[in-house]
Amino acid sequence: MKKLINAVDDVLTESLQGFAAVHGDIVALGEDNKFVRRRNLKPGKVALISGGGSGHEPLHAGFVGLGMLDAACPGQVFTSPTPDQMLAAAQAADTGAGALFIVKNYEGDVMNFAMAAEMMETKVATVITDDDVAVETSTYSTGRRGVAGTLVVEKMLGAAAEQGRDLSALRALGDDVNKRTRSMGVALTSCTVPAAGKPTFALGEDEMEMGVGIHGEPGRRRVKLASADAIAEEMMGAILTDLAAKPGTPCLLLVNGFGATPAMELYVMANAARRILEGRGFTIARGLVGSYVTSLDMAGCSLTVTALDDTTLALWDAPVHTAALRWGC
Amino acid sequence: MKKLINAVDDVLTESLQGFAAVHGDIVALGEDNKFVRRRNLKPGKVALISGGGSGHEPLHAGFVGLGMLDAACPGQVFTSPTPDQMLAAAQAADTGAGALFIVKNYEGDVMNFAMAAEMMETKVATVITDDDVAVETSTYSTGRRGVAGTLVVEKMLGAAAEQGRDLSALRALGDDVNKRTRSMGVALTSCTVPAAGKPTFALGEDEMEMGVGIHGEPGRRRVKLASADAIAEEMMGAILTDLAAKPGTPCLLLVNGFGATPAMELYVMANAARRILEGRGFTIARGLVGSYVTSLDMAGCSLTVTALDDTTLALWDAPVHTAALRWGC
Amino acid sequence: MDQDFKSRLIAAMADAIIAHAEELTALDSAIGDGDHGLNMKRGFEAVLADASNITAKPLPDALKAIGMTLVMKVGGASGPLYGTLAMGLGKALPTEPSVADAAGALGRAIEDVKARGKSEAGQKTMLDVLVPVQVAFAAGGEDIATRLPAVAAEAADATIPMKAVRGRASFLGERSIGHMDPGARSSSLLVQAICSVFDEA
Amino acid sequence: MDQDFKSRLIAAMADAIIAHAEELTALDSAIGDGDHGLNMKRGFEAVLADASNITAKPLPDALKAIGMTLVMKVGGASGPLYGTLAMGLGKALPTEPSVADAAGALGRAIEDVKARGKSEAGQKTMLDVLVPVQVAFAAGGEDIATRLPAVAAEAADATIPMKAVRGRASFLGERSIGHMDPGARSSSLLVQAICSVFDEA
Ligand SMILES: Nc1ncnc2c1ncn2[C@@H]1O[C@H](COP(=O)(O)OP(=O)(O)O)[C@@H](O)[C@H]1O
Ligand SMILES: Nc1ncnc2c1ncn2[C@@H]1O[C@H](COP(=O)(O)OP(=O)(O)O)[C@@H](O)[C@H]1O
Ligand SMILES: [Mg+2]
Ligand SMILES: [Mg+2]
Ligand SMILES: [Mg+2]
Ligand SMILES: [Mg+2]
Repeated sequence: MKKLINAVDDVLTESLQGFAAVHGDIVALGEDNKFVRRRNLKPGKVALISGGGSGHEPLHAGFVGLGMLDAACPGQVFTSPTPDQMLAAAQAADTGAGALFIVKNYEGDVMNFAMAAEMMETKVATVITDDDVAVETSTYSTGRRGVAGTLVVEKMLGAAAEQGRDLSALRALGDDVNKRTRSMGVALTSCTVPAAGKPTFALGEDEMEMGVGIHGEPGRRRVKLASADAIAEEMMGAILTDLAAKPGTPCLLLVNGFGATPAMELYVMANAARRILEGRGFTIARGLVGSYVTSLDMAGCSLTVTALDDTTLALWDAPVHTAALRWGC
Repeated sequence: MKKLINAVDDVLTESLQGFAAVHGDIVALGEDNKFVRRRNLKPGKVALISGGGSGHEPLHAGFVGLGMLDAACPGQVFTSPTPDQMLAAAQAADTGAGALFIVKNYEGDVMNFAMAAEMMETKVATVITDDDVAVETSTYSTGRRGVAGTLVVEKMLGAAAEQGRDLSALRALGDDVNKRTRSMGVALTSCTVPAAGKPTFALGEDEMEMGVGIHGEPGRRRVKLASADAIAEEMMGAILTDLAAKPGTPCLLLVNGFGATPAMELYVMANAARRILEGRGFTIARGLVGSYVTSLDMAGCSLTVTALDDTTLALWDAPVHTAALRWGC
Repeated sequence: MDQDFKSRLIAAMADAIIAHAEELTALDSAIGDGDHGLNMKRGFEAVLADASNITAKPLPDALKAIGMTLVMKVGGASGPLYGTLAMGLGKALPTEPSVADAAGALGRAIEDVKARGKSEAGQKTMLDVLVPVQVAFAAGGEDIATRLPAVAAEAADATIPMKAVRGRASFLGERSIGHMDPGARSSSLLVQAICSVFDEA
Repeated sequence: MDQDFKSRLIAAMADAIIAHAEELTALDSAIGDGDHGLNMKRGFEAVLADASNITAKPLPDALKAIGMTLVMKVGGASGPLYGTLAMGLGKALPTEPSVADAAGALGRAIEDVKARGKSEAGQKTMLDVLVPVQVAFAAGGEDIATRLPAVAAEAADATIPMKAVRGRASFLGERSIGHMDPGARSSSLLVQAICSVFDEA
C-alpha cells in the first residue's frame, strides 16, 4: 500500500485536522472529531446535516458552508458514522428550526441516522439519496445506493435552506431532487482501505468494473476495458432510460472522478457524455467536472444527470461557499 | 495502460473540447485548439498568456478567466506548445496593452515562447517561474524547474493585471512573486504518457521518488517509502532553507496533488506541513489543497510555500473566476 | 451472574472477534465494502476497554451498556444491529436468568433486530445465524452449549448459496451467491465464544 | 539540387526518425520526460506530408520551410533547436552549394543553435554530435559521406558518460551520467540518413 499517511489509525484524525486548519475560515471541528460544522451558522435556518463513511472526500465535509451543509459527520473509512455523532452535530448546528439529515441509501447509514433521529428531542426529518442506476432494484431489496448525486441534493437543499424554507418543504424538495437525479460509475482500479492495507478487489490489466459503487463494491459486471465513448454510452444509456426525461429537458451533468483519475481523462469523459446527451436531444444547462465523491484512490469515474426545472436550476446557481464548491460569493 | 480515453491521438483534442463545452461561460477554444481564451476580455488590460505541455490539468487552461489568465496554449502531453500557438493566443487576447508570457523554466518552453516573442510586432514581456528547490542549481546549469508555484504567480499577476498594472510593472511583480515562492514534490508512482502506453519510470512497492518533477522526471533521490511526516519534513526543510524567510512571515501553503492522490491524503500532508511551518514560527495566512498542477496519473504531491506581504496577500485574495479556482465573485 | 463470569464472556467474545477480524474483513471485501472485521474489532475493543465498568453492573444493565458501546463504536450496518441485539437482551433478561429466560429474551431481541434492519431470516444476513440458533436454544435439551456452535457454524455456511436481499451484498444481486455473509460469520463466532464460556463453567 | 534528390533526403530523414521513435522516447524516459521520439516523429511526419511543396522550392527556401515546420510541429526543446538549425542552413546556403559551402553553412547554423539554446558542445546535447560532425565535414577528404555516420555515432556514444548541464537531463545532475542523450542520438540518425542519400548518389 502506497499512501501519504502516518500511522493507519491516525489517517482520519490527521486528515480532518488538516482540513479544519486549511479551511478554518469556513468550518470548525467538533469535539472528538465527531463532526465538521459551519463556522458561522445562520439563526432560524433549518440545519442540514449529512455524513457517512470517510474516504469520499470532499464529500461531505468539503460541502459544509454557506449555501450547502451546516454539519457533516465523518465515519471511519467506508463505515457509517454513529448516532452520537449526529446528535452532537445537530446540537451544534440546530438554531431552532430543526435538522434535516441527508443520508445516502446504505443500511448502515440509514440505521445509524435513524437511531440518532429517534434519540433526538428536537425536530428532525430525513432525506435519503439513491441515485445509482447500476443496482437493479426489486421491491424486496434494499434499493439503490446513494452516490455522486448526493452532491446535487446537498447543493440544492443548501440553497433552499438558506432562502428560509422550512423542514417539511426541504424534505419534499430533497426527495424531488433525488428523483430527478441518476448516476452510474465505472472503476479501472480498486481502492485500498488504509486499515486493510491491500486493494479491496483485483482487476486485470484489461478489465474494468462497470457499475461500481463508491466503496469499491462490485458493480453490474466485470468487462474488458473499453473506450471512453463506449463506457459513456453504457452509463448514459442506463441513466437516461431510468430517468425517462423528455428530450429538450435542460440537464445538469456531473462528471465525477473517483480519486485517482486526472482531470484530463474526466474531460474526455465529459466530452463523450455531452455528445451522447446532445445526440438524444437534451441540453446541458450546467456542468461540473472534478473529483467530488471519491472512493479513496480508486481510478474511474461516475456520470450523474439531473433533469432541471427553473426552481432547481436557480437553486444550483445560488451562492455557495464551501471548501470544495464555491461560486456566487 | 488503463485510461478513460478513446484513441491515444485524440486525447488532447477531446479533453479540450470537453473542457470548453463544460466551461463555455468562462472560456472559448481557439482555432485548431491552439489556445483557450477568456471569453470576455477586458479592454486595456495587459493580456496574460501562459501555456506548456498538457498533462498538468487544470494548469493552465483551468486558470483562464477573470482575475487570472487571458489565454493558455496547450502543448502535446508534456511537450512545450509551439510559437504559432502563442502568436495566435496573443492576437486573440491582446487588447492593446501588450502581452505577458508566463513560462515555466524548461528550455523547451523558454525557447518556444522566446521564438514567439521575437516574431511578435506588439509589446510583449516574459516572466519565468523556477520554484522547484529539488533541483540543485549551479551557475552553469539550466536552473530550476517551474512547478506548482506557477499557480501562485499566475493568480497574483492575474489580480494585478485586472487592477490595471502595466506590462513592465507586471513583469517585475511576476519576478517578485516567483522569488517568494518555493516548491518540492514527491512521487509514489510513475505517470503514463498516453502515447507511450507504459509508465515513464518504475518504482518498487516500497520506494518513492523524492524531489520528482511534474513530468515524472527523476528527482533528488529514490528512497524507501516514508511517513507523511517524514516526507513533509524533508520537503519543507528544503523549501524553507532556500526561501530563508524570517520567522513570523505570513505564508501561503499550497498542497498540490499530482493527479492520482486523493484529497484525504493531501489533507494529511497539509496537516504535516502546517505543523512544521508553525513549529518554525511561520503563520499560515492562506492555504490551498487540491490537484492543481498535475502529472497525468502520477500519485504523489508537492508542497509550495509563498512568503506573503500585504500586497501579495491582497492579490491572492482578489476575485478570481476560472474553471479551477474561484472566489470573491 | 457474577462479575468474573461476565468478564470471561466479554473476553471470549472480544478475543474471537479480534482473532478473526481479518477473516471477517476478507468476507466483507468479497460482497461488501471490506470493513466488517475492522468495525467489529473497534467495537469489541471498546467493550473490552470498559469491561470493568460494564461487568460491575447487573446483567441487564451490562448488556445495555455493551449495546450502547457497540452502537457508538462499530458504525456501519452491524453497529446498530448488534447494538440493538445487546440492548434488546438487556431489556428482556432478568438479573439471574434461567435457560428458558435466555432463549425467550434472545427471541425478543432478534425481533428488535428485524425491526431495525427491516429484515427477516433468508436474506443472507446475521439473522440467518441468529434465528436458527435461537430456535435450537429454545428447543433446549442436553448439552445445549456444546451443540449450539455447530448449529451456528452450519447456519453461517448455509448463507453461502443464498442471494442477498439485505445489506450491502444485496447491491450485487446474483453475484452475491457463493460467498458467506460476513455478519453471519461474526454471529457464529460470537455464539461459539459465549457457548465456550458456558461449557467451561 | 533537383526535386527528386530533395525528396529522397526528406524521406530518408523522416524514415530514420519514425523507425527509431520508440528508441528516442526510451532514451528520453531515462533522463528526460519521454517524448523526444514522439516529438520528432510528429515533426518529420508533417515535413513528409508537405514534401511536394517543400521540394518544389529552391534549396534555401526548402530548408527554411522544413525549419518552420519543425518549429511549429515538434514543440519541446528539440523543435526550436532543429528548426533553428534548418532555418540557419537555409539562410547560409546558396541554391547549388559546394561541399565547402555546405560545411560553412552548417557551422553558421550550429552557431544559431548555440545562441537559441544558450549552449555549447560538452553539455550532453545534440551539439555534442553536431559540432564534431561539422568539424569532420569541414576537414573534408575522401568519402566524407561514408565516414561521417561513424563520427556521428561515436559522438552520440560519447554523451553517455557526460553530465548534462543543458536540457531536461540537467535537472538530474549526477544522475544524468550513464545514459545517451536523446537529442544526440536523433542528430546522429539524421546525419546517417542524409549521408546515405549522398552515398547512393
Ligand atoms: N438489514 C439488515 N438486517 C440484518 N443484517 C444486516 C442488514 N444489513 C446488513 N446486515 C448485516 O451486517 C453485515 C455487514 O456489516 P458491516 O460490514 O459492519 O456494515 P456495512 O455493510 O455498513 O459496511 C452483513 O454481513 C449482514 O450480516
Ligand atoms: N539548451 C539546449 N541546447 C542544445 N540542445 C538541447 C538544449 N536543451 C535540450 N536540448 C536537446 O533536446 C533534447 C530533448 O528534446 P525533447 O525531448 O524533444 O524536448 P524536451 O526536453 O522539451 O522534452 C535533448 O536530448 C538535447 O539533445
Ligand atoms: Mg461499511
Ligand atoms: Mg517534453
Ligand atoms: Mg462492511
Ligand atoms: Mg523530452
